[in-house]
Amino acid sequence: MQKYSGFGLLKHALSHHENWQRAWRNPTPKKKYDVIIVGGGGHGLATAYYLAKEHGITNIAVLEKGYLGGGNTARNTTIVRSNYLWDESAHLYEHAMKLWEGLSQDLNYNVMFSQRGVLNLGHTLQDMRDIERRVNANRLNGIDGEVLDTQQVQEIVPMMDCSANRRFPVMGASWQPRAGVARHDAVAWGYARAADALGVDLIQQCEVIDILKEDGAAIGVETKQHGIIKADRIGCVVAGNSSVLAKMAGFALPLESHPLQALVSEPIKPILDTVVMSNHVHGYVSQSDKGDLVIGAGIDGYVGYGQRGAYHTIEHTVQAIIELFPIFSRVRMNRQWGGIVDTCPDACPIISATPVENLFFNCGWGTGGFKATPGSGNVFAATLAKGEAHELAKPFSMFRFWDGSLIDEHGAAGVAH
Amino acid sequence: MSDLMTKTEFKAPPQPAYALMNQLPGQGPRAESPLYHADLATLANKGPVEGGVHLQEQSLLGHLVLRGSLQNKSFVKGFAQVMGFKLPGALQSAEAGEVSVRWIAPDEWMLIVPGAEAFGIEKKLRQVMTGHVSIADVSGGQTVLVLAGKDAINVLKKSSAYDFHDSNFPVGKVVTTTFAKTQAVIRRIGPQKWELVVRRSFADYIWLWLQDACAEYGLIVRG
Amino acid sequence: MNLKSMTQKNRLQAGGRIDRNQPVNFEYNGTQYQGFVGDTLASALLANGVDVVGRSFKYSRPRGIVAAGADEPNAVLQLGATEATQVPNVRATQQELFNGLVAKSTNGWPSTDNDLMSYIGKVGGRMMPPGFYYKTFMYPQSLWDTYEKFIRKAAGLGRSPLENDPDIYDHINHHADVMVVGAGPAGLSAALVAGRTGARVILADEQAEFGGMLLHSNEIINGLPAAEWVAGVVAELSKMDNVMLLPRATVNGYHDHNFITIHERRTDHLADLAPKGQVRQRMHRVRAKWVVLATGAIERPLVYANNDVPGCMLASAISTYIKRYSVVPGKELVLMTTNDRGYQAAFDWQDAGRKVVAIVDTRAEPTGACVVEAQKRKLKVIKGSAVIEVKGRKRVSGVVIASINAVGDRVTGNVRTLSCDTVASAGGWSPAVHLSCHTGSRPEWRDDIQAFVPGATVQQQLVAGAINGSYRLAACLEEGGHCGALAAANAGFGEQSDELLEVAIVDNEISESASMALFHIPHTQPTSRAPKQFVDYQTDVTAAGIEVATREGYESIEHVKRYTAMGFGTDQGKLGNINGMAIAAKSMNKSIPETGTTIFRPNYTPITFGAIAGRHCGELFDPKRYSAMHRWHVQHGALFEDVGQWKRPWYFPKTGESMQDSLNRECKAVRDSVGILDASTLGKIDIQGKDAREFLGRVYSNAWAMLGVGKCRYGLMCGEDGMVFDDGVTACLAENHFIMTTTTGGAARVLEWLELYHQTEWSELEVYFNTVTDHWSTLTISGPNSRKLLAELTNDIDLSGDSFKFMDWHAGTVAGVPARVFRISFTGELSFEVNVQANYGMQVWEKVFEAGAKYNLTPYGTETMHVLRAEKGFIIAGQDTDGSVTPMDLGMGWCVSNKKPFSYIGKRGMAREDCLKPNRKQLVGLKTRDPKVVIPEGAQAVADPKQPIPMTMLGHVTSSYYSACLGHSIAMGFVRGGLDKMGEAVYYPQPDGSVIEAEICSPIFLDPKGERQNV
Amino acid sequence: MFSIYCPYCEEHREEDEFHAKGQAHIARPLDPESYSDKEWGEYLYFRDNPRGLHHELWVHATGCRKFFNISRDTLSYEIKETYKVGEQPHFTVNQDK
Repeated sequence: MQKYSGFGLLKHALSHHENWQRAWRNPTPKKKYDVIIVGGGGHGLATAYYLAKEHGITNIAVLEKGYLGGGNTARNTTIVRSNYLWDESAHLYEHAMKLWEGLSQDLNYNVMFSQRGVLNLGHTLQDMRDIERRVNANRLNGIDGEVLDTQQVQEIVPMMDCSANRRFPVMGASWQPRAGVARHDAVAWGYARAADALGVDLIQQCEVIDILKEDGAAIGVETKQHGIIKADRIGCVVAGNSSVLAKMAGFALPLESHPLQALVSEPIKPILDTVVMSNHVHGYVSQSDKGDLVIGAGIDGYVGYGQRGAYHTIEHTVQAIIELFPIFSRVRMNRQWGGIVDTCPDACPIISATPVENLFFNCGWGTGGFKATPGSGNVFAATLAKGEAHELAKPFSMFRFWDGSLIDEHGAAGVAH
Repeated sequence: MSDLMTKTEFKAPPQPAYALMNQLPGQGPRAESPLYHADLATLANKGPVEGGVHLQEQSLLGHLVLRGSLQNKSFVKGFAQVMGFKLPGALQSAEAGEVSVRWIAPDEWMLIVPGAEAFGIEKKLRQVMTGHVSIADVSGGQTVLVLAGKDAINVLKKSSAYDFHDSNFPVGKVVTTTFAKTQAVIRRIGPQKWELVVRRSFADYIWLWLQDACAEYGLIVRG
Repeated sequence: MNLKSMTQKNRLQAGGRIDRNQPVNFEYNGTQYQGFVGDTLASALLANGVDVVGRSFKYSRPRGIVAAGADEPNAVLQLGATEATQVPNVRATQQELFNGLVAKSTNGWPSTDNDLMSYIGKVGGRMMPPGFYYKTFMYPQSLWDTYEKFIRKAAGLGRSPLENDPDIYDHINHHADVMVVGAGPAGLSAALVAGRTGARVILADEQAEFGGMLLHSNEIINGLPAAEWVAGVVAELSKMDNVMLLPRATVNGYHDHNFITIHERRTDHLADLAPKGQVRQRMHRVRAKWVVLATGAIERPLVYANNDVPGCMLASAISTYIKRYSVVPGKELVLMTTNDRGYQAAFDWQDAGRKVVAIVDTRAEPTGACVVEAQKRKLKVIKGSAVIEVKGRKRVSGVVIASINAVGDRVTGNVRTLSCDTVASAGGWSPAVHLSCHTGSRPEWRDDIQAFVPGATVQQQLVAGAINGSYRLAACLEEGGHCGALAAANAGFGEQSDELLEVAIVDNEISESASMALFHIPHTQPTSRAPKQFVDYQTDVTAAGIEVATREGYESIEHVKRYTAMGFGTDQGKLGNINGMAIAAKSMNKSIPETGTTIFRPNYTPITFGAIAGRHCGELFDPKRYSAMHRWHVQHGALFEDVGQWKRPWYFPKTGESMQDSLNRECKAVRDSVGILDASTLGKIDIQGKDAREFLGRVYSNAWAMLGVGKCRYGLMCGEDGMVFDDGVTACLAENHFIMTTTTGGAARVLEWLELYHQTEWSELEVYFNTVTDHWSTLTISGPNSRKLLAELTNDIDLSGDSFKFMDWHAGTVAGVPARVFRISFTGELSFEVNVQANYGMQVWEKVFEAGAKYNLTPYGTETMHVLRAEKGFIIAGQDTDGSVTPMDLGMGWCVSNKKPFSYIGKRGMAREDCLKPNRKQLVGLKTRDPKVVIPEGAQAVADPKQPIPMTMLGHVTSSYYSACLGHSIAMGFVRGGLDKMGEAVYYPQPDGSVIEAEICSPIFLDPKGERQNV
Repeated sequence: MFSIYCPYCEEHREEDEFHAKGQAHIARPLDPESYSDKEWGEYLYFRDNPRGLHHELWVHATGCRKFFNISRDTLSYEIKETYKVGEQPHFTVNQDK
């Protein structure tokens, strides 16, 4: 793999950038692999990378029906944090956080992980109780975080209206300094390039149309473009289409796929240096290195695969942003778009074996998938390699919905993005 | 939907099956409508006389919510017998003098009468109606606002996404719909006249909203 | 500020649609200039000979005005005379000029000091291929923060205001039979024909004047100059009551089920700040039966070396400036075109009396009227050639011309230079398909016109004119009329008669010859070595950059776009995207349709956040709900707590009191004498029907069959998963008549819950639910003296303990007002809940206070209520529950009846394996070792405070207070297996490192036998 | 923003009057006690979640407060029909694979 560096850049500049290598190959699929990963998004590519890097399994294909990182990886608001309430999720997301720190160097691809801190605002007494509860849990779990009062919040975000005369005044916030944002496309591309370098076949424009079984066990997939491809183990990481894949395998999942919208302003000079999230007025915003205000909207209430949501959802979000930042009223919204999020009844993911032997699913990340990308891929890789759930993945079995051992992150986790 | 039903049996109810209660005091105690604090009367005196929208609160009326089935003859006939007119069909209203009734849902109507008559009418209806019928007095929980004037329709269009155009919303039609960030029962009572029934706890919000929405046309408050 | 006023050296003496009698003064970068009414900021700048309007984002190259409309990538300026009225990134080509307008250029990269360029050395551009930041700034890891600071410094174009917006914005909703988007020839005729049928028509156009290209066209319609025909049509339309005309109104979004959003700028052409009382911008929310898209097409520039030097413009833009604004943006023009239409710019330039150096036609043998016309005009036409490079830095000084091969991918020799100051390029047209993409429809490529047109859609949508690839005026007019008639007919108006369709005849249309499919002009050097050939000006994406992207394997057009940032500017690639796709396709030896297009999202052009929010801001952001006694609470100094949308009194501080002082006082008043709480906000649901009791038994976890008339009972409501979600007291008013109370925040949810089960599962049960929350005012009079006090206000209710027992209710008169009085208690004291019709709530409340003075009647708020109930161990749903606890977890098994024949909601759920585990987190009381210490709510319990992190948490504190009455702190919280751990110690590690030790105890701290409430 | 025909009000209304309530036609088991944890879990949580035609339960929240069903394409968002609780859809897809 051609190493990226400032010096390398200079070298290529002198040769007019005519000699850059491909970031990844464009292989034709083999007839059989040790592991097939369905879904070439961030989670799927990370899974392939860690399988190859940490488990020595390199005979892997990642099958992507569109283009790499073209799903929610390319559509989210790039927030990374690990301040979840319950031990199970806190440990999983903190595992991811530790991998984020140093990911650029590990991949030799700058994913621009920027630890500018995340504020989860509280606007009611109950909000503040929940924040105290969550931050205390985080602290005892070894996750950085503190509870801030209104004054401290104002100091971190001078441009926010923290005055008492708002409809829902800011009463305080939880603050995770190590949290932040990353460049979403770069995460997918970085993992793709690194996985390719380890021998992983990345097959784009390859849509899985069936999952092949032999006496109850998965043995391969049928694809639209390349026919049948066999594998010893199959991992599905297809946020937004998990139920569709599961149906091919003959079972259902405790999921609903909903539209989640986001929007950006035109690029403006730096004015917001951290990530601000508010569950109560429901809006969250950060400013990208390009200068756009990146804003996440609420989730729409119905099943939708159209990557579009309702316009009034956008209105409510913008109203929330202006409630927090009245000075943004004259700034202009450039673009809006939507993703498809697989929501689980307990707002926690599924990283799990399935009723079909040798078939594993990693899904149900709802609105919170991007931040988990490295951790998700890492534990799913271990799960696929060993054929049984990684320690951190155990609580996230799909079978928890049978015995009732849910991990309810709804109430207290703040905005689950 | 489950077709089978399992129910506990319990002894036949002693009378009365429903709690009737005259909730109005005699003379003496002061009543405060939901917009009492806005003191519309004073505003009416000192406010502007020119403007595209007229607003009036018709306060302290009797509001009764009737629930029943059109298959229940005693309900349908009983209503006509007591009120002197028929229950209106979907999205329609009917009125006689100071008494009016609005279709709210296939099994729900909203009756508005002079405040003092509410209890009497409730009693009469109860007497003639048998079977599965509910009557709830909500007089304290709602108020009536009347919007009129050439720009009133624009105020409605700013506040609700419903189609208030003549071709879709003729005089007499009534809809329950989203209004700003709350809801209202809206009835057209004239070519340029609409009636809003709103909930007490939201009345102040709607009052603020209407003042704001009317600003560009000029708001005339009627006492 | 420089007051030197320049002359409008590029302004023609006559013609155009500007009003020379109305001069307009404005300021740009500190210099005063003059333009005329009718100018855009761009036309006025050009009239004044301003060449450079900005610097490019990445390479800091000087940039000038390229286009005349929404497609302008460079003239993106900061507007605003005051801090509060700043607007970032205004497109000068779309901003009408007004007196006192103040504009500044927003230089992007580099920012004035410490910019990245100087940081990584002067090689600059060379060092910044696409995605360069992914390839560097990684080592050492610790330095990334520093690197990023510099990157951020360079970010952004304009800036946000730092003061709050003084303007107002609003929304208005419409329903249309026919929504016509775009008022060019196609849109006008569509609206006219549809309007004549009587259908409700809305016609919206982003420009100040209707007419589109007809405003600067030489063509003759029905014997009239195009612009006069437009005036006639507009006049007829404005006479129709059924037609709404919206100029200065951009259709920015096309949403599902034909929902259209239109952004109308009502005052931006008048001043920074809207005239008093006027709305600056209005969003029109339109539900249309049928939509006619007549959004026209956008001309493509050609991609050639140094094509970003000021003076390089679109051919059609030059015609627009000359004919509409009477501005010639230069002296000597070289025109490069791939098609006949391009010639018009040269003709207009010549007619304006300026010199046309040459028309460079990339086609080897162009035929067609325009070529003949050019010869007639004695214009030099250089065929089979192209402008391969531009000379000059801050303004074009000349061009390099060379002959090219037939397919246009190679220079075939004889390179020569011509001097000129303006280069027009005409690369053909791209239909403005943006809106048609918003609902998920993919554009389709048409080889015959070398462009994408709207693809199949499920919307009720028609397309007419240039958006449909029909560029001829006659075709636009005809398609428009046809679509107008069809849309109206589909919506139920008129039928498509031909007489309707005879809109207009074009008298002088020019015949056209084939145009050449050319996007990227070759250079003598390979693309990677040639001077920069810009594809997307605003994001500094070059042809070489796109080749690098594909070379590196970023082959999907989405990858190319994201890797190079093509199309991510504020113009969203209106000029560049198609050229970019063509170049990407070429570099991969694919066709454009094979490469595919990216799909456009809203907005068509950027929309003010304030306009999207409308009036739902500040005071009106969310309704504030008030009880009938709210005025009294305000007058008596209450502080308020937001509970859902309600404003509830939190506590009533007296001057000089701390919060704890107030709570102590309020609590003691209730325990020692009597206090009063406004409980009106509790949800109240009137339940009638012979099966009401059965229904209650199914939705509550406890038994209801035996509840007698006149009695009240407390109940827990669970979901099917067995988790508690609401609670409250329900009273039996009569055999078939109950009133249910819910939590304040849960009222709406509970009512919907009851309706859900009634309508979808148990419709056979005869029961009706009606909300009466707002109808009743509820005054909770609580404390040992409550009976005495109430006795003074009623003479028809026997309050004696024997006849009015705990959990009874009685009807009677209180303070002269008919009331229902419930003897229930959330404080543990003797307590009466007085319910009166809300119109009398305030009256009764005041009377109670008159009578209460001698008992030191004390108003108390939610916080004191919370303390008092905690002393009794009563839960608050939502505070002591979080959707993951069963009644058993709450130690409330007494509130669950498993004898009920019907399997009530929650029964099966709470019997699942995990819910039966003995070691679940259970709600217990907590007594701190140090009675003065109050454990912070949310504190997490551990068994061993010395355990290293991560520690094993047992549960959290849900409610915690200092109890003045008990003289020590009290708390409730969850502890794993806590119900079996009475007397054991748990520890609460604090952020400051200290540890609070507490003993697990019963949550009932006060009067466990309930004697106080049973007197 | 959808335009939804309310089968009880008998006219189209804007989406902001309605709430989506999840998959339609999920009957509450008549004898929950006979259900295993697995079966109960499937009743509680497991859904079709199809990409394509879907039958959903909606409520006319700020209108007549009635629940009703919608057959809707979850990809194109086209509403094929709305029908009352207790009625069956006219539009269905054969559900095998």
